[in-house]
Amino acid sequence: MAELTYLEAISDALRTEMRRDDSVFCLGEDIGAFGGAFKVTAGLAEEFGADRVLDAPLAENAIIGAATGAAIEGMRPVCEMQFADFVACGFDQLVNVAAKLHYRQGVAVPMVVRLPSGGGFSGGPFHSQNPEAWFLQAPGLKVLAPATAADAKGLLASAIRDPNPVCFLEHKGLYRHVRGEVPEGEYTVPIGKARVAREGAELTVVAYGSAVHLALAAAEQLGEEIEVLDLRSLCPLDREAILASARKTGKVLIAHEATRACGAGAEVAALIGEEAFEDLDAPIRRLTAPDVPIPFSPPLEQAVLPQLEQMKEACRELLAY
Amino acid sequence: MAELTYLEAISDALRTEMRRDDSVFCLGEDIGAFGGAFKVTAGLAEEFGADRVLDAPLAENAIIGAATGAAIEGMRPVCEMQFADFVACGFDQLVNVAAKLHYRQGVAVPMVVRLPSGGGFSGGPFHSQNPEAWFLQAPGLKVLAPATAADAKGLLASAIRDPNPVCFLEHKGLYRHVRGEVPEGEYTVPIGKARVAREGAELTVVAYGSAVHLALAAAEQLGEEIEVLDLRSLCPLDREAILASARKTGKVLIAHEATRACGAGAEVAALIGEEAFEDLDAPIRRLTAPDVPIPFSPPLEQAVLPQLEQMKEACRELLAY
Amino acid sequence: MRLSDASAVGDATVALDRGLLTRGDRVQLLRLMEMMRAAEERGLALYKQGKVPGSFYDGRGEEAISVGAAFALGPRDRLCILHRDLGAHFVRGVTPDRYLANYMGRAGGVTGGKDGNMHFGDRALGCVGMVSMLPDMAPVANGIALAFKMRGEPRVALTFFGEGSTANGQWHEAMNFAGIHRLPVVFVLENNRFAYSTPNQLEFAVDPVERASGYGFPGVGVDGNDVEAVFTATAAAAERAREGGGPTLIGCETMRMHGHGAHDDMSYVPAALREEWERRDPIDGYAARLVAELGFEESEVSDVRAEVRSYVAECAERALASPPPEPEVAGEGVFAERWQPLGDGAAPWSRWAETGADGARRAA
Amino acid sequence: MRLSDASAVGDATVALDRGLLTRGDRVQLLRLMEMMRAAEERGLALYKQGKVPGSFYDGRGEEAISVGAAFALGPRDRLCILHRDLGAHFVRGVTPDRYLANYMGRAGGVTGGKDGNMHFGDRALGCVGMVSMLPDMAPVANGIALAFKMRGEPRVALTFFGEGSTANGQWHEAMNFAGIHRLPVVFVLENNRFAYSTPNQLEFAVDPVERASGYGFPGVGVDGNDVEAVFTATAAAAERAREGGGPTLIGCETMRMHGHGAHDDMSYVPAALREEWERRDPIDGYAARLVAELGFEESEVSDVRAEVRSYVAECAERALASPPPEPEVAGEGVFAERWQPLGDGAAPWSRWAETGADGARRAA
Ligand SMILES: Cc1ncc(C[n+]2csc(CCOP(=O)(O)OP(=O)(O)O)c2C)c(N)n1
Ligand SMILES: Cc1ncc(C[n+]2csc(CCOP(=O)(O)OP(=O)(O)O)c2C)c(N)n1
Ligand SMILES: [Mg+2]
Ligand SMILES: [Mg+2]
Repeated sequence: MAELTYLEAISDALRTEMRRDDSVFCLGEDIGAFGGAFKVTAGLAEEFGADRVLDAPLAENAIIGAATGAAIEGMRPVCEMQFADFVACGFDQLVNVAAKLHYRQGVAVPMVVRLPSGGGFSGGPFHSQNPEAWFLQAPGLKVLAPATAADAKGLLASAIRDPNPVCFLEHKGLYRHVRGEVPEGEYTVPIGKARVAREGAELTVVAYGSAVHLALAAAEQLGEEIEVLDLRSLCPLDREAILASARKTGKVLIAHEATRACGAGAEVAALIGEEAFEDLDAPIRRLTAPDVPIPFSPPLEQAVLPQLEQMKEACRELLAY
Repeated sequence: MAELTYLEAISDALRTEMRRDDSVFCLGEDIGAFGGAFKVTAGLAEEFGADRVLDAPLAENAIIGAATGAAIEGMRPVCEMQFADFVACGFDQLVNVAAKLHYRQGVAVPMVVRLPSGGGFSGGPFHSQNPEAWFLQAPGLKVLAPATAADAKGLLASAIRDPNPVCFLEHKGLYRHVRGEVPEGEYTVPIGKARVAREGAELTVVAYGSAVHLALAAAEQLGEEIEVLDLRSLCPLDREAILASARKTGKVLIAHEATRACGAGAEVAALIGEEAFEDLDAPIRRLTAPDVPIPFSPPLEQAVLPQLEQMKEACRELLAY
Repeated sequence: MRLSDASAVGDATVALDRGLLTRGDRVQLLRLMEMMRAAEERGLALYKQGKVPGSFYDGRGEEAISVGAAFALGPRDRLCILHRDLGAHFVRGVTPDRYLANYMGRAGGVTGGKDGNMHFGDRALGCVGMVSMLPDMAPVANGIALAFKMRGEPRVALTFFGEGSTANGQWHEAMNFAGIHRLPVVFVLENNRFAYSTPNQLEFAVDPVERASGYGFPGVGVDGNDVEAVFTATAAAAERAREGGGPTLIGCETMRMHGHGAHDDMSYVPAALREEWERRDPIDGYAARLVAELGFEESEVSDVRAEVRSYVAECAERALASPPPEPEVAGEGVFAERWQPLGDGAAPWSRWAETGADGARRAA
Repeated sequence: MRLSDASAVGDATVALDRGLLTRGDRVQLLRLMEMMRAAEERGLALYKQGKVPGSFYDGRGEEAISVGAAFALGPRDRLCILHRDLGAHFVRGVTPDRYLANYMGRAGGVTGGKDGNMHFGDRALGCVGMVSMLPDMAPVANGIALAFKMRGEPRVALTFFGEGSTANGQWHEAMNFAGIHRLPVVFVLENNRFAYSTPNQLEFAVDPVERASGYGFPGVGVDGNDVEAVFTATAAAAERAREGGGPTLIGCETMRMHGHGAHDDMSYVPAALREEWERRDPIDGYAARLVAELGFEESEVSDVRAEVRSYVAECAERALASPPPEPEVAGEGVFAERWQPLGDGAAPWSRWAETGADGARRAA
């Protein structure tokens, strides 16, 4: 075990998997000698050579398309979008080519698209987005969103080994602010299993990514019997874990940073409203960003992104319901 | 009033609005002399000239980007995606440029993107998609999905007059199979208002597009007190109408053809589970396509797209609950 | 002769050595083109009989391109074949019954009913099926070529695209990426005058084959209705790619002799244009040349053509006998359980037999 | 002199008439470049003081491009200004206080805090603010130009992009579309050697300015550090566009003299390269030329520069005095209530005053 930041844990996963398997390589803008916009790939080009940490031109469809082709041929590409927001520029290759190849043709596409996502640091409308729900409406993509350093490592390693295209959402706000014990060497976390981040009997907060930390802080500060379920994987979704917790507590708050309409939280709410209806003691609540672009200026951004006080308030309301 | 098909109603809206307002023009692949893949623009180039019914090269970002620029400058472009599926190729311009310009800069972008969507005719994985939920996760886009000929005309006219980018989902399965009385001449339907397509007191089916017709057929055949709410507009969503009907009947089935996870139905279910919880007498059910690409072969496609029997079954189950 | 530097742009038909082809190869070329023609005619007939759901697309008039290009590749090379390129599937070993069954959405089709029309590729034969979005297979072919290059394998990826698709941004991204990394990839551009109804002059201001030099590799113009010209240019480009010389864009001039799809009466095509290209039919033209210039008997040629036609007819029966897929299949296979390599394709060019079945070995 | 056909590709610096600029214009050019330099220096200082949230980007070393290009346009022309092009905003009439306030996320910034760094444009001054995705404004500029063309207005749209952005598919789509429709649009390519850390040789195999001919319009190479060269090339391109001659791609050779953003120490830039371009500083170079060749007094030049610096200092105070936006603003304006026209921008070039304020009228 070593104490690593979330960012270091991601780098560690890349390094470990690249050492383990020659076919793993990285592809993205400025990821080589420069080490990437966030320095996630720092040191990799030195260790593995510029050919395995490939600087790409500014062309996201070319990147995702090249990764798809290489994956088909047995490589294990890990692409980096410089910011998750730029995935809109490689969207077609992702949702139409990579996502559907196995279903249509039995051709496996073992690739990872790393997506530095999320806001909270005045990144503005183009450097703060959380695009995960787009992928959930594109069958054939796995979608992961770790909240802890250990999960960031273990899920990325699993993503690299998975034979499918995996969208890996790395929350930029967690990069250097979240740290934790991370197993050294090879380490994987199974894809599709949620994690009970905190046990409780009165209320479930279902969250992922940055919202997990808000939920934990709220639970801590309120000192109540709040269960926090960290989804970790949005596709596949751990339906059993969600329903089990919802049935146990009877009250559910779903929290994420992404905008509201048709977000992952809507799916979780719909699932619970359909499958755990009889066990519910309160309305299913969501705490999300409203349906607006993420503004730049701190007071505006704070007004949009879910805040701890709102989380506490929502918990209190549900507990009192 | 004239009896028109859904497709004719769309053509009629285009023609009427182009006659009314010189700044309205069409832009898309093969829409000029050829009249478009579905002949929606047939005759328009003859009447208005090739300059107002512009054949574009095969480049969706160029199309949507050009429409955005022209809209900023006071034109009212109506782009056609040859199939809705191709919007993935123009996605970035739509979600990052057009959608956010007014919020960020106060620049209005009055444009329409017409999206022939939906399946049921062996179009396969690339000619059958229903991409509406992507747009709902991209604040700044209005999203319309008419079910009837009159709405197709009236909503398209409203979309053209609206100062915002509007995604207009035209269900290909309705093009020639749905017909109805359509007011002649100028005719608009307000954006954001759902329509009670059938009144009933026992169960609400919330639907849009092709699913409205399934719901009506099911209600008819079952002969029960089923209310069918045709959403018409997915953004803005008519929350009041949804909640009023849910509260009235206490039982809700949400139906659409798009895939399930994070579809528009998830949002409606989440809304009801949050706001109408106390009035519910049954779980909130969804009838949607499962999370798979839409396959080509008729028996496979039928296994994936919602069918009348499933609609009836779901209604029966909820009525009996 | 080989095109060996980025400035080499010219008519490969003239420059390249026809001696690469044996008599047997020529029979194959004729046979495969005729097979494409016959299979597509049969497909169209089935469509008109209501046996093909959805729509129907063919590549009539363009048979020389897919056959000639694919014929130059070795078994371990990889292809992304487009919608006018049925001949390339036949070169790789797909049989007409599987093609027709695919169009009819039968279990015996290449995709087992999951996908339709030309959106298929047989992974066991080294092919990755196209998607509808054009020209999305170009970046994918780059990725395949990138894998070859990273592993130091002398293998080639090849993909096709229409001239209309070159207007799309992905075409540029793919050309630029291939040029920077000098990838072992061959791009075959089919300028068949139209993108659906849109004529060349609304697609681009300058012929895209001329753009290759702007990406740092040769753009070679050939007569796309001359199967040997396409073959020779592709063989040279593949050889160049295998030797580390990087990509080539082969621009094939041709004409789409049917509508975009069976629903399209192509009334937008001027009659004179159609007639001109009718006279330049690639199959009849090749058949005539085999007799006039290449020492074949009239009867040999007509026997080959007749034999293929009856083979295709048999195949059609097999396709019709194939059952529809089981509905359960619809829910299966969204995700892969494991990665498996693509298989190797047929490589009927006699040169491959001489050099051994391993297409990774050099052709010359 | 005017570049009048698609084959005209050359060095506009030499060919075009410098007589287009009066003494007063030259003072303006110097002043605006110095304003950009001073404002960005001030912005960087504020960033280092923690007053700028997020990150900070500037265009140091590239001042001649945005100033020279925007200076050639008339009030009713329209611009999409990029992240190295602050000078163009100043040409149009944005004042440094509004720029600095925007970076600080204040209510008085151009976007009122909604957007940050260089992602702004003042619609009242005929500008559409860039998005981060590059080069997405190129298709948008096409659309603006398309509107002009459809309405028969002799107006021009202009946008900038970096050489790295030319690798993106949207660049190609925009060039191709502009070429087909001969749109009245001017594309200003800033080749500052790097895209973030990525050097030219990993961005493309062939200089993108050479690709213009592949789209059917001229690509003109100019010294991007010579403000009059950029101005002259742009004036010619705009004139050509206004007359129906279609687009021009102006390739400006320059160098980004700061890191990509303030966090980037640009250690990837070879020292020699940096020093070479240090010597070619566009502002110092122009100041020296004004004195040496164009009849200015040393003191005149230094007075202009000093005056601008104190003006920028005042502006910084105003920016700092601007309050943060009210949180409620965050929820407003997702949708427009109505469309309103963009306003007209400042057009300081003396020629516009001569021809009247209506930029739609011809310049010459
Ligand atoms: C990205 C994209 N947009 C639109 C289409 C619809 N479409 C199908 S084929 C076609 C024309 C293609 O023309 P070309 O590339 O010249 O190929 P051809 O069919 O002529 O061989 C179009 C526009 C598509 N397939 N992909
Ligand atoms: C589509 C897209 N992908 C990635 C980025 C991230 N990014 C921001 S600036 C930049 C480099 C741009 O280089 P260039 O176009 O040469 O402009 P310069 O900054 O050098 O002026 C990159 C990769 C982006 N802005 N847009
Ligand atoms: Mg074509
Ligand atoms: Mg640059």
